[in-house]
Amino acid sequence: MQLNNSFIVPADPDTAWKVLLDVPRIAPCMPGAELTEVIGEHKYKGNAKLRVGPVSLTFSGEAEITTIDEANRSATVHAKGNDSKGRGSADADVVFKMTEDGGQTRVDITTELNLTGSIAQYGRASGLIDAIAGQIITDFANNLETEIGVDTAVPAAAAAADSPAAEEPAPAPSNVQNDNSISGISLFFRAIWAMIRGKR
Amino acid sequence: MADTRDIEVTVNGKSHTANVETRTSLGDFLRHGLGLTGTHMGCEHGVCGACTVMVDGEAVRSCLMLAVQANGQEVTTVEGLADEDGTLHPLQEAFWKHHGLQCGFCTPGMLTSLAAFLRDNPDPSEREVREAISGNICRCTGYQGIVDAALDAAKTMQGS
Amino acid sequence: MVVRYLGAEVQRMEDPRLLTGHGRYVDDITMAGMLEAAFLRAPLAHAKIRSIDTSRAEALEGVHRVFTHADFGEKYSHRMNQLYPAPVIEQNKTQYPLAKDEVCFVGETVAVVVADSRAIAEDALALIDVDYEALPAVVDIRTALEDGAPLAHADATSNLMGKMRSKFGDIEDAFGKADHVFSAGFMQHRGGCHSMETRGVIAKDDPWGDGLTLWTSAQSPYLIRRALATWLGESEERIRVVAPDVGGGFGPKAGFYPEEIAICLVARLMETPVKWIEDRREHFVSTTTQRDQYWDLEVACTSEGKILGLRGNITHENGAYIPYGILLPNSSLTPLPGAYSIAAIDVGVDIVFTNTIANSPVRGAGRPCGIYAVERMIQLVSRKLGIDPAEVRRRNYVRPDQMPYETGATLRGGAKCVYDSGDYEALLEKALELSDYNSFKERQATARAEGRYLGIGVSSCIEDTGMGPYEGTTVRVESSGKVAVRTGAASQGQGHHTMIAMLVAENLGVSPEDIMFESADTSKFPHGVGTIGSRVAANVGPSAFDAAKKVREKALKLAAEVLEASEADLDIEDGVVRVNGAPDLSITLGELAIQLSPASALRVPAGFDPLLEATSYDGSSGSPIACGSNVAEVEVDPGTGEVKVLRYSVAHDCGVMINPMIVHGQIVGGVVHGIGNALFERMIYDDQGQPLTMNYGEYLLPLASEMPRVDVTHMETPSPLNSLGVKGAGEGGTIPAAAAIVAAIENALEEFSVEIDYYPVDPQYLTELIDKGAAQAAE
Amino acid sequence: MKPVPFTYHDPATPEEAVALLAEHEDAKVLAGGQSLMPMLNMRFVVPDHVIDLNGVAGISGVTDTGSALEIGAMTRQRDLMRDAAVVAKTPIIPEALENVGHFQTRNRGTIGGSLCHLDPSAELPCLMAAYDGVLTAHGPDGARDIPFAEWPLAYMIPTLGPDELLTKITVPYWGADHGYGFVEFARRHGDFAMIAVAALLEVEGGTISRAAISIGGADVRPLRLTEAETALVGAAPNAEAFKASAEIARGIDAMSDAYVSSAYRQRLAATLVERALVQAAERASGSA
Repeated sequence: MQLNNSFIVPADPDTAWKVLLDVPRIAPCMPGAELTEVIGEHKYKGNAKLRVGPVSLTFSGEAEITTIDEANRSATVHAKGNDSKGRGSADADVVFKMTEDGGQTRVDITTELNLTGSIAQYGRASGLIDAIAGQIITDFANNLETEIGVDTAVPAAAAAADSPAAEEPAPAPSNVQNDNSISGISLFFRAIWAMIRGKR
Repeated sequence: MADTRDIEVTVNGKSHTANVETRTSLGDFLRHGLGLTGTHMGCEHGVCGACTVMVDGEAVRSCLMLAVQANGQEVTTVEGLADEDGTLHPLQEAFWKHHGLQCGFCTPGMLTSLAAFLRDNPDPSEREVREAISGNICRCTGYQGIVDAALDAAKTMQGS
Repeated sequence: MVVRYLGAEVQRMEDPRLLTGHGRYVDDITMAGMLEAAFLRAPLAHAKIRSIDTSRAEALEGVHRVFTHADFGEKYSHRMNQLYPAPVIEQNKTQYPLAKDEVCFVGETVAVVVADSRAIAEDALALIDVDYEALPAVVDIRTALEDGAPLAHADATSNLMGKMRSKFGDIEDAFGKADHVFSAGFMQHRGGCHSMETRGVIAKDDPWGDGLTLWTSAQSPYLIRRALATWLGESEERIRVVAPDVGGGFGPKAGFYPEEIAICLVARLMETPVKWIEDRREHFVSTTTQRDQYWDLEVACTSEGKILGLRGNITHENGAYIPYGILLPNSSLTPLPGAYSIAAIDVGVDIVFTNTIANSPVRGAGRPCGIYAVERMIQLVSRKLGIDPAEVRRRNYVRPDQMPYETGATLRGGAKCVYDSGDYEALLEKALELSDYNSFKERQATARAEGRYLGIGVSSCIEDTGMGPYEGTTVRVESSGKVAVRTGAASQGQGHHTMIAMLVAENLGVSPEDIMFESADTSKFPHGVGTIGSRVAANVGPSAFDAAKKVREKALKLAAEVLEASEADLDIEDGVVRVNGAPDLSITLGELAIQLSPASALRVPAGFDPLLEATSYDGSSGSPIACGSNVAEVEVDPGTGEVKVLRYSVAHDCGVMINPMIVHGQIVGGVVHGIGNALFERMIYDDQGQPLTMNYGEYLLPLASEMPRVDVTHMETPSPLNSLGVKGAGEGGTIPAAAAIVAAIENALEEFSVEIDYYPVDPQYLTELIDKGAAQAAE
Repeated sequence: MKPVPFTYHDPATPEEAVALLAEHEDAKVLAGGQSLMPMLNMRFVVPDHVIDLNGVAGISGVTDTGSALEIGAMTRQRDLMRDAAVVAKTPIIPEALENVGHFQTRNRGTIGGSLCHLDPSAELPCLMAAYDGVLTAHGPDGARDIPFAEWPLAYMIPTLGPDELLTKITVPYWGADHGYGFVEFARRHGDFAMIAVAALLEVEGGTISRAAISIGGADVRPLRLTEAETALVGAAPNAEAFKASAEIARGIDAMSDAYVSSAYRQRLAATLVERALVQAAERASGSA
């Protein structure tokens, strides 16, 4: 499935670009994620926790920045992980593209996500899985804003159209440190909210 | 080390003691622990009903109960429905007469479910019988022979 | 008094055992030293396997070994053989027992763990590390043939497995002279096997003793033996395949599966018996299913509704591999004129690979699809021309005076499809009568006044049954007087034991209880074919009858000598040969058997072969064509889209009925399977080839609570093609069901102009059609 | 389909159960097992510890306090259906429970288990929403009451702390003459409802004096149709009023999945709200 998100970082593209490529710095922005090892110049190992109702998943895997296009300020990250208990895998190609937008930076994220195994094989929750995947990206984006240190980030118009979280009435205050240990409850709550708002 | 427990279960009137791994379902224990293979595992997620047995008289899915949970309880399986002398239970007779089985795989669960159901509902309508066995899937018969058998057995059992 | 069994409702011989929990299914079998296996299955619909690391799994306590493709060694490194080669197959794709370097559907076998218990084997599965490189998957057959579509196999040239065509008559002429040409497109989806017993295998290899033995929950043990022997390059004599009690088959158990090879190899390489029992989640992804066909058809007809021709194309989903050759697309085409005399047909099939589990026949195979298509076109003509659907059928049926009627189509074996016997119109009238068809409009109007929407639908079918070549039977009287009867045909609940015992008992003058029936064990009978395509009654029936007759003749001939009486004066009753009019003169069949199998130094009576035994391969000289007409009455709730089947009436003709009770059970069970296809069962994949309907809360099998009472009436038009006049009955309930249900739904929703273009018909889809129709009516 | 190995615990008291929950991080509570066991068998849920409540004393059975039912969390669905007070005072409960799985699963399944599992389509949460039931949870520091409206936290996640245990459910009575309607649509008997509706009405002198409408299956939590409830109070229990409620139901936010669209769920909600209200009105003594 393809997910499209975008958001505005109220910082100039040069600053945003540097932060984006600093993986140890931005990894904690991924909700429930933990960076455990740097295994190459642009290659990392880590874990990500997720809770879907009664099902608690822990993915461990690798992420690699596969392309860096300095000129176009575009980077592709390939991330993949397997659930530690053999219930499936997630594989994502994430393209980040930055463009200047009135002195700020607009980040477009295109994610091609594939889930496999039993976690992907539950039709009743299929709408939900989509929403969750979208939520992870959105939370990442929100956390990234926090990390960049700009609290006044505002969603771009496109984000409002694409991002489930954009209409969330009262998002929990973004706190990157805390998000590292969440079990996904808040994330889920927001995913559900997004879903019932009919965004997926 | 596997987590195990000693249990004592009465099955079809006979007492059994066993050491079971706690993750073992009652159904697997009956089949492979006690060799009572009449209870069939059809879906192992509680929908098909093939594994239905009676625990303390109530019909339950033996795939959705751990063997350790049956400790101290009385279990009746399909092997325990007929009399000791081999006289078939009225339901078994009726299933035979009305062609209520083809491959026979769902049959044990149908019989144990209906035995408990008819005890509590001795004079059911066809609708009630159909709802009672809606938790037992049969792929062969189209259910009609089973429904007819249940209604016939109900009559027989009321007469006796 | 001679007891007549043929045609009697004899209670089944199988039942006391099965009713008391004493059936013997594969998982009930245990043996010393037996280990249990679990398969690691592909989680991706299409991927390259870069590497497999089994070390963590092998280190787990209780795990004996873990095998991958490489671990089987060079000798066992080849793909499975094509069991049904055909020129149509342009790209022959068969599996490895364990995937080598590419997986092509979710569920494909990748590795097998052998452990002390199934639970431990499953624990180990989570510890096998496979590095997959995901490849694009193709799932939707409507786009699979487009340029640039992902390929189902990395080395394929396209996703086209092959093309075939059924063409006869002058199709151009038919369409040229037609008053009307109507067209329709629809999707047909049929689900999977879902026998209540999943598949299961036990293998034991004893190279210095009995050889390789495989117990498997299967419909065709001899096919499996041959396939195993071919694949292993070994003698069939050293391979024994046994199908014990089988908890339902319905088609998908008629094939040969990679797990059957893998478990044999594992048992051989580990020198210990190994059991694998498919669990229900595995069943969804590893037992073949039927799934999608898209049909686009045009019908040419006269203003009176006489159909002149039918043409169009089918896109048929094949899945990733080809376990059954072209059986399914072929059996979709074969029934194409249906019960009707249609002079010209030209319909092609594109057989398309997808990254999903391979397709196989499911109860009826392609016949329900072919019949559905014809019946939909009849319905279309009826609606467009405003002629009652029953009347359109009357105007088009093949008439009894046209029999034998050669349709122009070709059966699977290459023979011409010939309708041997039957009165289709009379059968329809019986169905209409049984369903109170003529008073339906009143029922409908009464209900409508109460705000309820009733509808009625009619469907007729023919079914080619009893395909050859044979299914032999041996009947042997033992010294005890008991009669051993052996055949190759496996039973999955069809009551073969009872049926065959009845036929033998009737001929031989013994009680059915004295018949020792054995089947589906390759060590007990030289060769069998399989329980598929409603073929057993029309093949084993005649052979059992004939073998028993030969034994009877032999017994009477010998008894005549022994009793010094004329054969014509002899009769056999309850296992005793008596001379009519001289009740004291008698000899038992057991005594005659002893004379024909004497002890050492004694002689077999002159002029006799040893043993009171005979074997026959008598069968059917062609495919007896069964037929049926069904009427469904439904109620649709426009508020929810729910369809309730209120009544279901069947008039069926399977020729002479050996045991009407068993036939009735086959018909009713078949109808319910067909209603399941029409309304409930759907195997759904997402666009990445991940299966979504993976449990019985989401894959909807028909339950007792939603199924109607099915009323059945019969005609018995004897088939001229076999000695008993029988035709098959196993699939005749299923074949016409979906068409009758769908027609009834459309009839109920006539005021909304609902036209249904796929099944299973789900309530959401119906409400969308209702809302659309209501909106159009309001405009 | 065998569960992963786990350590099995069978506490005898709620305190023991709570202590075990506090002690073990990766623990699952086993009540009736009719939802957890399938997930264990399928290895969707892979806990290190299973804490079985079936031997815990004092948390099953029904008490009629005169103004409410107090139901022990481990009360089997079957016992709830057979209980005289339940049948007399809250007849919608046994009626709705007919739709919960099958009689064999109701023989094991518990009210507490269902409320904690919190399947979006489940009937018992839908009923508790209509009744504004109160759930009592025991934790290391004692008991606390949670109004049902605050119970669902997220998809199949109740607002229970990791060391808390649901022990009791309190269902306040409606007037003796109240009417009730429970209607759901599932593909087959016992299936997950696509939409389920519980409606309670009190009617006095031909006017609706109190109304509750709860919709299950539309969202991750049961939805109370408060706008319609407010509109109904003071209105006559007639077709016009109920159609208006149905139109409000048509506007709910509803989720979609691989089988059912949001729009269809909305349509079903409209149909079933109307039907449930008609049924409730017919049963309310004050209607005639």
